[in-house]
Parts: sequence; C-alpha cells; structure tokens
Amino acid sequence: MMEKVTMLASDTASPASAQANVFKPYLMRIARTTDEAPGVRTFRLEFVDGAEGARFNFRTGQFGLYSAFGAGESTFCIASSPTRKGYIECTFREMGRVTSALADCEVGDFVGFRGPYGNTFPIDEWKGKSLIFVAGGIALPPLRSVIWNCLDRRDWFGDIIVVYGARTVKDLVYKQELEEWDRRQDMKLVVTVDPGGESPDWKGKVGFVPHVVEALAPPSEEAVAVVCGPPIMIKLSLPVLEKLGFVKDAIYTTLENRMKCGLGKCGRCNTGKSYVCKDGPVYTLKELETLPSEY
Amino acid sequence: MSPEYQIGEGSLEALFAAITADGRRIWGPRAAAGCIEIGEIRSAGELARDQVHPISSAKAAAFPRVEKILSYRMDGKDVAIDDPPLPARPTVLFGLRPCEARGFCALGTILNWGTPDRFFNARMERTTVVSIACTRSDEACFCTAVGGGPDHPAGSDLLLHPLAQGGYDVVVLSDKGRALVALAPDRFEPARGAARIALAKIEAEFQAQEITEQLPRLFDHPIWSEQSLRCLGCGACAYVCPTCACFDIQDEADARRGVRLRCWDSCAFRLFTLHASGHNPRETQGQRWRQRVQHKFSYMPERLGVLGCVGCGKCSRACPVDMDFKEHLTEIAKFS
Amino acid sequence: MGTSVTTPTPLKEGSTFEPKITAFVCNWCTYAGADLTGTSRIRYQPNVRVIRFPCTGRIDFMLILKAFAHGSDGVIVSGCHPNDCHYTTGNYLARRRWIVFRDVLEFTGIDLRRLTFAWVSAAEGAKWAELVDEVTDRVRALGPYREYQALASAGIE
Amino acid sequence: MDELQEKAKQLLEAGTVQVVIGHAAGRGGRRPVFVRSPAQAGKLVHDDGCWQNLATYLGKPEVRKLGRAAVVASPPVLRAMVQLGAERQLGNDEVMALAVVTGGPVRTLATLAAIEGHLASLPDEPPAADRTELGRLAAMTVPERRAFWAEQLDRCVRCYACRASCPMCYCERCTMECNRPQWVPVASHALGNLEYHIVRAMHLAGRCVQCGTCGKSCPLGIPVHLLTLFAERSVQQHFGQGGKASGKPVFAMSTFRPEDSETFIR
Repeated sequence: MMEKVTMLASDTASPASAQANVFKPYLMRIARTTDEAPGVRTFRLEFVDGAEGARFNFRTGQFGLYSAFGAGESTFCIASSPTRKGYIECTFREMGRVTSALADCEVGDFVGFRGPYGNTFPIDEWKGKSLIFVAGGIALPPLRSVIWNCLDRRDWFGDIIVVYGARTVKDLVYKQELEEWDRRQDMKLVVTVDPGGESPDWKGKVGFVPHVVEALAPPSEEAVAVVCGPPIMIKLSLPVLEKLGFVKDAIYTTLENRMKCGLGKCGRCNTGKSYVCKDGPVYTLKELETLPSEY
Repeated sequence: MSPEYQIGEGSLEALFAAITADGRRIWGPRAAAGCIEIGEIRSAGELARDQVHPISSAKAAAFPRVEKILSYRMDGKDVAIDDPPLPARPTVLFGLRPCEARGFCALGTILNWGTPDRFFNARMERTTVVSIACTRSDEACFCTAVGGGPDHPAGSDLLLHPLAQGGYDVVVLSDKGRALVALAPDRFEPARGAARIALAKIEAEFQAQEITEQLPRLFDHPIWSEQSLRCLGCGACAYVCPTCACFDIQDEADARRGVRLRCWDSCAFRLFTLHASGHNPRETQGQRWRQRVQHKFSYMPERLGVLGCVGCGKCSRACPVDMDFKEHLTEIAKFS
Repeated sequence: MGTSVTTPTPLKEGSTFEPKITAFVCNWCTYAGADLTGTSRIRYQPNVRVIRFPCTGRIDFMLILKAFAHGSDGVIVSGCHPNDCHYTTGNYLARRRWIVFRDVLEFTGIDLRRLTFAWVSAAEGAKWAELVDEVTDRVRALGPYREYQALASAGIE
Repeated sequence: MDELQEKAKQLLEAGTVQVVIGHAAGRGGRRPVFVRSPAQAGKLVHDDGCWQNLATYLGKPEVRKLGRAAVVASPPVLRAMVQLGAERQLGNDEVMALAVVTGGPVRTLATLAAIEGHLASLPDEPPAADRTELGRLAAMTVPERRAFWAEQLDRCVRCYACRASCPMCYCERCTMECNRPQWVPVASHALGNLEYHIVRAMHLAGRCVQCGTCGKSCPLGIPVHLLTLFAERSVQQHFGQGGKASGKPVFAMSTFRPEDSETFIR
C-alpha cells in the first residue's frame, strides 16, 4: 500500500494557495475592560470587521488564542455566553509575557483572536436536569460562559446551583455578576473563601469548596455537576460528588493544558490519546479516567 | 516496481545543472564540519553518498526550523495583520534515504490533521523527493521493523537503485518525479535491466505492531525512567527526526512591526508542557521519554492512522548519550 | 526596546549616512557629565541616544548586542572612573565583564570599532563631547552596521 | 575485573554508595551508565571514548533519587564537581569520585576537599586538539572569524544539547527561557543563535571546566566548545590562573581586583 505524502484535508481539497492561513487571527477591539481581582482582568472584544463578527459562532466551553501584538498568543476560554451576540469576553490572570502585555492594553486597543477551538459543554443533553457548578479561583471564567448560557435558557433546566470559592475575598472574580446571581430567585449561589481569607465584612461562607459542596449536599438524581478549578480543588471535589451520588458521566470538567496552536498539531496538549485542544477541553470524569494523569 | 529509466554516473552533473537552470534549489547530503548534513548543494560533486544517513533532517525543506506564519504592522494603536506570502522556491531533495522520504507521509499527516497547513503544503507541492535505495545500513537502522525497507517507495517521487556499473536505475513514482525527468530527458536512458548492487539487509528485531500492542499496558511501568536515566533532555532526537512535527509559536517584534514564527520544539524539553502556574504535567524525563515513544507508536497510529517512526535511526546517531531507539524499542517489544 | 528612533538630519555636506549611536551610561557620573556638557553649551554631534542606568554594573552585556540588533551603528558604554563608583564597586565588576566580553565579541568576529567604553565623570563635560564626536566620526566612516542588523531576519523562511 | 570495576564493586557492596555513574559500552561508542549493583560493576569502562562530563548528572532529580553516587571522574569531571561545590550545588561529602586518568591508577576521593587536593597537581587546560583549534581561530582576521562563526552557527538548530550536557548549565530556569522581556530569541535564526552562544560563553566564563563536552554533544558537530574555552582562557589570561589550577574554585566574573588592567577604556 502506498502511503500518501500530504494526506487528509489537503490531499483531496484545494492547492495550498487556496487554503486559509489557520494561524491568522481575527482583529478585535477591546470594548470594555474590568478589573476582577488583583492581576485578573476581563476584556470584552468586538470584531473590527463586522462581517467577520456576524459570521462568528461558538459554543459554550470552547476556547481561543488571544494575541497581544508584539508579545505573542495565549490560550483562554471564551468566558461569555454564545447567547450574547456581537462580542466575546475573556478573563485572564497576568502571569507571563503575553498576559502581561494584554494586561497593559486599554479600551480601544487591538488584540487578535483565533478560534473557537475545542469541544463544548453538551447543554442540549442536560435538558430537564438540575445543574450544580463548582468553581475555584480563576477557574470561574470557563463556567461563567456555561452558567450564562444555561440562565439564558432557564426553562430547560431544574435547579441551578453555583458554588464558587477563592482563596480570599479579594481573589473572587466577577463580583458584579456574583451579586446579580445572588439576587436571582431562579438559582442558588454559594460563595466561600478559604479560612483566613475572609474580610471583616464578609457575609459569605468560610471553608474549602469541597467541604461546602459536601455540606450543601445537592440532590444528584437527574443532575449534572460541572467542576472547574485548581488541580487540588478538582481532586478533592470529585470524590465528594461521587459520594453524593453523581455518576462519572454526569460530572464534567475542563482541562487547561498548555497549548500553542489549538489545532492538534503542535503537540503540547497531547495527553494519552487525547488532544485537549481538539477532544477537550471539556471532559466527563468518566473520560478523564481513561487518560493518563498528564494534565 | 520496475525501473523505467537508468541514469549514468556521468549524467548526474548535467541533471543537477538542468534542475538549477529550472530555478530550483537542490538540497541533499553534503559534507560539513566533521559530519554529513542536509544542505544546499550546487553540483553533483558535492553530493555525499557514502554515509548511511546525513545527521540532520531533510524535513526542513517543507517544515523549516523557523518559519514566518504571520506578520503585522503597528502604528501607535493601529494594527494591520498581513498574511505572509506563500513560499515559492521549488526544491529538489536529492539523495535522501527511502526511510527519510517516507517520513514526509507522517509529517504531512500531523500538520494537516483537521485543518490543512498551507505553509507545509505549499512547500511540499514545490518539493520533489529523489531517494537512493540503501545498499548499506548500520546498527541504528530499523526501517523493516516499522513497515519500511531499503527501497520503500513511500514519500519519494523518484527512487534510484545503485547499479554495479555505476549510475542508477530510476523508478518514477509520481508526476513530480516525471516532471524532474523531463528537465533533462536525454540524460535518462530506458532501463536495461543492468545488475544492481544488492540492497542492504536490515533484520527486523521487532515489529511495530508489537510495540503498539504493548504500550497501553506499559504506561505506568518503570521501564521509562530506567531507559531515560541517561537522557539529558535536549532536543537533538526530535530535531533530526523526519517525522517529529511539534512546534512552538513565537512573536518577534519591535515597536512598529512583528512576525509570528513557527519554530521546532521537542517533547523532551521540560518547558514544553510547563504551565504558567509552575505546574508541569510531564515533570520527569521518564514521562517525557514515554511521551515520545507513546506518541509515535500508540497515539499516532490510533488517532492519525500512521506510525510516527520510519526506523531511520537518526535520533540514535544524534544523541549525545547514545539513547539507542532501536535497542529501547526492542526492549519494549520483548517485554512480557 | 524598539527601532523607532528617527534618522537625524545629516550634518555634513554631501554625507547621507548619519550613524545612530546608543550610549549606556551610569546615572551618577557620565549622565551628570553629559548634563554638564549641555549646561556648559559645548557643541557636539546629536547622533547619540543616551540610556541612563543606576550604575555600569547594571549594564548587562546583552543590552549592547540588543542595541546593535535594533539598529545602532555604534555603542558607547560609560560610567564613573575607578574608585568613584557611587556604589563603590559596580564599575570594577563591570570592567571585568567588559574585558571578557570584548574578547568574546572579537573571537566571534564582531567589529570592536563600533563599541567604545569610557570613564566620564560628572566634571568631564568636555570629555563627553569629545567622546561622542570621536565615536560618531569613526562610526560614520565605518558606515551602517548592516551586517549585524541583517542577522535579525536571516534564517527565517 | 580491572581496578575501576573492582573499586566500584567494593563501594556498592559496602553500601558506601548506591550508584556508580560511569561509562559503559554502547552502540559503537561509549554511553553513560548507572551501576546500582555490584554484579553490574563489570560494565564500567574508562578510555578516551568516554567524553561525557558525568558531573552533569549529579543535579538531576531522577539521578539524585537513586541515592549517594560515586562518579567515575576524569580531571574535567573533578573540576566540575569542585566548581559545583563552590556554587553550593553539591555538599562536601555528598558524592564520591573515582578519579581516573587513562592508563593511570584509580583513586577514590570521598570529599570535595580531597578532590581539590588531587586537582592541585593537574593542569587546568583544554585538550591539545582544542588548543590547536583555538590558535588557528585566533590567527584569523576578524572578518574571517565572522565568516567562520556565521557558517557554523547557521547550522545550529537550538536543540540545546550543548547546554544539556554541560555540568555547569544547571540553572532551573536558563536565560534562554526568560521572556519578560524576551531576552534571547527562541528561534534558531542567525541572531538568536549568535546571541545564544555569546550568552553561553559569557555565563561560563570563569566557570568552564574545559571538558569540551558541549562541542562533542552537538549533533551537527558545531565546535561550540571553542567559545566557552576561549572565554575561560580570556579569564585566565586577564585575571590570572586564579585558584582553579590549584584545585580551588574561583568566581572570576563576580569579583574584581582594583588593579585589573585593560587598554581600551577611554
């Protein structure tokens, strides 16, 4: 059998000259910035080319690569809901070369975005079920997209519970939205900070996220749990959820492996047979257990 | 496959001249500071043919070690993005070993997975691969263990078989190969069944299938840390490998303009997977070595339908601490 | 650090090339010295861009290479005379590095005529002017350092 | 069983060390080996084909996990151990050395202090072939050297085999990985390669143990070791032999003498 040199897409399709440059980002303008917590910012990005924006679609859970021109690209989830049209939002912590360059940007500045990449939360399959979202620290952004998505389709679901924790009160992100969610009658929000992280006027809970979830004991029948947070929080929350009766394929999380291309080519996010950028970032606990722990 | 043509030793120079006159650059094995590497050659006399393999990889012709994938201009707050022009310079890779030519199959499969890679494809469209069947091999070779062989045709446009009288039988494998013959038609005579020098005999000490079957159950085995104890964690193996396609993306810019570059990278580097938080999913060299083997022999066959190794042994020859790929794979295959 | 330096107006009749000179100077001596040059109304060529550091000991040798890569045709590094360092020993440590760095540069084939080291004290306004004039004239005669600047794009396919 | 194998076996049998790091036969040449049982001591060889500087392994977490080590050590390996000790990377009695010179006796040195004493009688200089090559390059004109290095460094693919094989390149985070700002280009283009190799030479000046392993490790045969050897020679010439030849480490680039002399500062 003869092996072909350029297989798959390029072989059957067009010559290279007709192929798009998959590394070319959309040019985006920063429409709004919000300082969420120390070193954590949210950008609202609008397409400079309105026609591109009109064609653009994504689904909740997907991510993209954001360019700070002159510095490079960095990977974050799309933190806004696909039900909110005309813009995307991302939230990032200032950590490295690119995120610090992004943090220096202001309203009106240009950044790049390419995506959306990766799989999505299967919210269509969750119809009729109750949802519990468990998030820690800077990991609320990936859940924020799906939470808003579900709130915008509120009649599809049973109870919606959000448990969100951070190390200290200062580290809580989306403070305005937390207040909004707290006021809503059609969902329950529990916010907690780690012991020692409370401020004098703190009215929420004090305690680690897994303990709070355990004490809350949300019903697990006809329910889906979505967990996102630092590795240690995920590690300790999963057994709690299982103990509460959530089955492995009703527990979802997202992985945040290092990525460069987002297209399954650069090799970085490869974990076992899975490429987080293509097969993920959303995994059920059941799927996660088939992967080696290289995430 | 039977040869259509033969070409005399004395005609190579004229063929090279015809290729150059056609505006193509010729890359092939050449002597350089103490080793044989792949590089530009301007005459047949420069072509090195006594080595089993040049040390560096010909993949650079289609997947350069640094390539521009985007450029942009900045003027104050304004930004304009430019698509870099497609690479145009046609290349003839002359004198590759068939295994290295076969590497382009895996390379193309990785880079075109899901979305076509226009930069690789544009270079590949303009690249003609002329390989020479092996009449010699060395201890690092194991092409026959991974489905190849000393005259395996995959990835080549022309395959040359050395003749006892000098010169080569020429097997035409593609239209690109045919077009190359057409550059100097009078230099190619019809094949006359002249005696060939015997092909190298490369005993297969394992079969790739055995490795693929073994790997899932060996994942947590100490063999990885044991084999990689002497590994220094450099990228030599990946950078000479005909199929290693992992890359990094880096911006280089000043205040007014910038380029986005795709650069070779390697899973052997600790930084490859290091998160900004300091967490590293593959913290030890054993985990990184395991990734290299698993990726080539388990993940790629399953996900891409192609083996990530052509058995050329270039990694073994390039390794400063003699991480012998064949030896390690044999050990894995025979594990029970 | 960018290349957004503008080309200065040619000073001399018939000459079109005006070199860009980058000067890395310490805050306490040479910067003050250059200030004195100005307040003393001593005229010198305007080709130099001064970058002020706390001390010559803080001037990483890589900055010199960065200056060349980003378009400098010549580089001046200057600080306090030995024994005069504001931080006592910064210039002594810098001197050791310069000695080895110059050797390494010359060994790799870099043109040392484009790199000038000096001690200019806060009182030596005139010496600063002489230094800049001398370096500017020398580099002007050498022409643009295209050989080094070209490295920045060589090897990218 | 030769003297080296015998001594290694005894150390392992006595439990003095848990691993002997040496060279063994490999495919065609020699390769580093980690001997962990007396029965394996017969694998150890030492000859001119054993060129890896085995001190490189002493800092690796995977190797440290094996227990206390004895290193089969040629003079540059011993120099590396002493320098690593001086740079607080190695404790005085953390590792042992089986000091070897081709054709000579094997000496067991249990502490860095003992190694310093042993080194005092040995010259600290590069191998003869490298001295010849340094001389050849020194005799070139500046443009000739520029052309030489341009051609050589153009072939560098930045696999970092030179850095990985160097016992003195132990930094957890190398300058090459500092990207705020991006200090040295990651890409293996002409500028990135030149800056990388100049930085490497400067960072090894006064610390290079003159083993030449970086150059021998380069898959493309680029003589990168000449750069570090040259920088080391520059340090020795300008600032004296220092203590390295006497077995004592020096920190040539983080110290000074008021009388350091030069002729180029205006």
